[in-house]
Amino acid sequence: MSETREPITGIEVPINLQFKFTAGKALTRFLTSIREGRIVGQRCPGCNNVYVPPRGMCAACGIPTEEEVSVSDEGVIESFTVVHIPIPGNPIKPPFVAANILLDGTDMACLHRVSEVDNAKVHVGMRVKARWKPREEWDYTFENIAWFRPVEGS
Amino acid sequence: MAEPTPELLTKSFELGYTYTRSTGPVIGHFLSELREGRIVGTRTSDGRVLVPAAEYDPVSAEALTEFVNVGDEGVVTTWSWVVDPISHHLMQKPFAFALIQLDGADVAMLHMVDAGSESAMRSGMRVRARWAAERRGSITDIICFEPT
Amino acid sequence: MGNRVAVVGIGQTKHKSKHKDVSIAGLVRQAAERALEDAGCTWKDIDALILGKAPDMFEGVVMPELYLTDALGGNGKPVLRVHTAGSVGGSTAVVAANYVQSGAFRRVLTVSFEKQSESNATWALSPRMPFVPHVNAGAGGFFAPYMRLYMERYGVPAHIGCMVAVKDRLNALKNPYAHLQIPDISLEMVQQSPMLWEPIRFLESCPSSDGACALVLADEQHAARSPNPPAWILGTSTRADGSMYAGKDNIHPASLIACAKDVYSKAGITDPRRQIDVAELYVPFSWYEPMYLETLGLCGEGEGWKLVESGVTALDGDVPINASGGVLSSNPIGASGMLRFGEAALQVRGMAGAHQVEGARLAIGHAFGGAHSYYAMWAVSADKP
Amino acid sequence: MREAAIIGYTQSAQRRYAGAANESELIMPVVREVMQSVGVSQKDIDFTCSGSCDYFQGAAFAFVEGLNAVATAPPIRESHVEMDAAWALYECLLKIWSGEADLCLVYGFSKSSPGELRSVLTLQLDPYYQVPLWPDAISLAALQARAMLDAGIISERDMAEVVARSRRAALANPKAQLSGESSVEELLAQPGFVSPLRRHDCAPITDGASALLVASAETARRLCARPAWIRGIDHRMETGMLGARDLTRSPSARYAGARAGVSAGAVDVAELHAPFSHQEIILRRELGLADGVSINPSGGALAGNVMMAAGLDRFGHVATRIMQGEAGRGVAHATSGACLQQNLVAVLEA
Repeated sequence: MSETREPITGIEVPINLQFKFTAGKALTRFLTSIREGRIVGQRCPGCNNVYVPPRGMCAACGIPTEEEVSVSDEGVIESFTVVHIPIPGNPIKPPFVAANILLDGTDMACLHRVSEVDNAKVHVGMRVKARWKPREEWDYTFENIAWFRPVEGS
Repeated sequence: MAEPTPELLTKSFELGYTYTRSTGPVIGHFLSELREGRIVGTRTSDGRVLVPAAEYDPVSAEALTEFVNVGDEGVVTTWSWVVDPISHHLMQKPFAFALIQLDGADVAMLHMVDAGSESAMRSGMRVRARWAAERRGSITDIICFEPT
Repeated sequence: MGNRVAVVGIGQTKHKSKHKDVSIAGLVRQAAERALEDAGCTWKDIDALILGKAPDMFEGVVMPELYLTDALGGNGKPVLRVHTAGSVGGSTAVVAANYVQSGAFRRVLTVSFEKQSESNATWALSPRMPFVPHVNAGAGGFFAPYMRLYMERYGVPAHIGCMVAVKDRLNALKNPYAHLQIPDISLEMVQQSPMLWEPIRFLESCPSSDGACALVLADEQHAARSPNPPAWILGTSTRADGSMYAGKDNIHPASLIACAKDVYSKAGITDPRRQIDVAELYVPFSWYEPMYLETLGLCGEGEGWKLVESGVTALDGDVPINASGGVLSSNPIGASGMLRFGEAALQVRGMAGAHQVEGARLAIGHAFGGAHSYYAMWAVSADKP
Repeated sequence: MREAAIIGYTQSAQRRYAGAANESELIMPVVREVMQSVGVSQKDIDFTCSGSCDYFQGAAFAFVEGLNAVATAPPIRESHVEMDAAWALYECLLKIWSGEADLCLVYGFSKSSPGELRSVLTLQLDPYYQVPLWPDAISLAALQARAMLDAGIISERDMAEVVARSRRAALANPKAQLSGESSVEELLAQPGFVSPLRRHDCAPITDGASALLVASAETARRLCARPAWIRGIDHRMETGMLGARDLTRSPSARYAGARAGVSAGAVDVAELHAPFSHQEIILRRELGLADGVSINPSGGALAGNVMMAAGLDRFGHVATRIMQGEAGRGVAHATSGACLQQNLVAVLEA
């Protein structure tokens, strides 16, 4: 007679699926520019707003955005949070500042990191400028900008 | 000078996770029995035996609680022959998926049949479970079925 | 707005971190059976099944209605599956109401669930796709900046979020189905809990729960025959907009304003503060309560926090919010919206037990999803429209 | 119940691989084109509903991105089904019947090219007893084809004839992915793929999007010279236990067809959502379609199969024929799940 074992109450089911992700036309163009150290957004022909990163369309107007606009790597903090917990898939050690930054020449903030400043001194309305990684590290990623730092005197 | 714009930016990624599923009493009992090398079904109020043990009767929606032992041999009711297994398949050689009605069951269960070649397969053939040596309470405790 | 429709059955499971004793089918079945029992129905009486569920990745089951149909008596019936992000429980109830309003169906069952413990919410929600252009700050990293902005813009003191967190957990103690049961909850405890994303502290955020909710909706004729009092649906609404576009107001979202306006107009609500007896609002982070109070017109802009501070939204206040304990106390994501809708209905049926708001006649249920993008609401009443 | 009609339909070119375009970039052109076809814009739309599946993109909440392709300021009344967009059309009908909407936009989309479609669909099955065995979508369909062959209901020649006719019909459909003249003998000479299915018995992998407009009676008459009236529609589900079903039959399709009123008049055209050749034959039998009925003149799913849109496409193609005066009465069908587990059937009339 076989020994009695604990009844089964659970199972483990590994599910692994492979995907090949395509960045999309608009994002591809954006990432290609950022690889060269340029931030290129798109202007909506309907509302004239400039989007960075661009999506190839304006979600407000529902129309394609094609006109490309080079914008500054300097802008202003619209809102922010200090992240105190580690984020899976993100190697940055907490606490760190994640801020919605409205780049000069754009009309919608983009979420990026703010550093080189005491977290407690970050404030809404603070002017910040991109801290680019060394050119040899540039790739197809917005992370070519390591973070934004306060503009002197702001 | 800027490089030409790449037509495509593509990159591979994996969506992978090992799900932890709680079984509840009915599926748990079926899997516990499977670990012991036995196959059980559940009996509906009108006497049909559903294998693998179903939690609910697909006809009446009633919850099923009465277990019935069935055989580990049965009949292939239909089958498909996988010529080129894909990476997820558990057998990496030509094999069959089949619906198999076990002796004592009123419905067929889905599993695999290792018959060696397509010509050895036919509907109505009798097959027997090939049990894993080490069983842990999974539908894969039956490695596959094989012709008797 | 079509034929009259009422909620005649409500069922939910106990919400907890892990329902280790049931399969996915077993979990949804518990809620469904309770709803049928409340409605005095059997599986045969149900004309259609409408299933709501947040991302399939949480359980790793694609289109789970295909597998769950046996457990939910769906075979031979119309079955529809809704997915509108976090608002899905609410928008699914709206679709279910439409089935009856259309005149083509008499009694329908709608079910929503999450068996979060089969995977891990943080895993399922973390983007793993390459080329994501934003810094990855987690789910709260998107929402927290707007709460901070709300505090700054209107001079809101930091203890308001903590007060909401305490109030909802106190309410949860009166709701046996609620996940979090913290008998010694206090302002100090919330204030001392770890900071996650400023200004959000651990105890100011929702848990991750396994749970399910089910409703039976019926037409006028069947509502009249149901064993327990019906909750009449006065109006339903859904609104959505894009995740991100120039000029989007993330404090008082335009889609929620439009959703509320629509449902108020259908329900004849002209003075929400006076007319609404109790509201169940989808508040996954405590700061949403004061922000919603403003967006929903229960007070003026910048005034929401004062209602919280003065106890208006407490169980004994004049507009109790989340008498059930809300999402802050139980969050089976796919079901969270339907729980708000169902709890609102329980209140006007007078069946909410220990968290019953005395004399509630008119209640609203509200659900929220996406990046302040997806909203669903309904207004329910003890009185037939 | 209020009357409703389809008044516009557009689909993207059906392609094996949409290249750089992401999902939103596939949706936007079809949404714009269908609205332009009847001269309306998003502000005229009372309700928008889409159908898609997060798992094809490999990300939770992936469908949210689709909404960027639609004008959403001011916010819109919106819903989404994690199903084929034919069920999104059904949700729109509920809104019209309830008097909550007069003009509705439906869209469906997916890119199957980035993932492992056969295995993604495995996850639709029983997660305890079936998924750990990784039965893929094609192997399951092959079980059904074998059951029909064994029962003598069809022959492999019948299956090849469905494919040959589909490819030939698709020559007239500029959006089709697969088209051409091929003889039944040529097809039968092809090797087995997942036997008894040959590769051509299975719908291709397709990227794309489709959009459709459906309206209440008055709105339909105002915007469209010849609306395609939805005279009857019904959808039904069957058990997820494959072994408990008679796979040679589709009682859910039969019942839905009866409730939709298929047999109440002669049928000129039927578009059947059959991702596998033998399934077209099952559906034809269950819906009682006579020999003279033109089946899948678009080429059907075998000529291009955008997951989550292919069912809606069947409605779009029948409606287009009616709107263009080429047909008077047609049947549209959509399916979901393994081996035709769930079926939606409608009758459209001029």
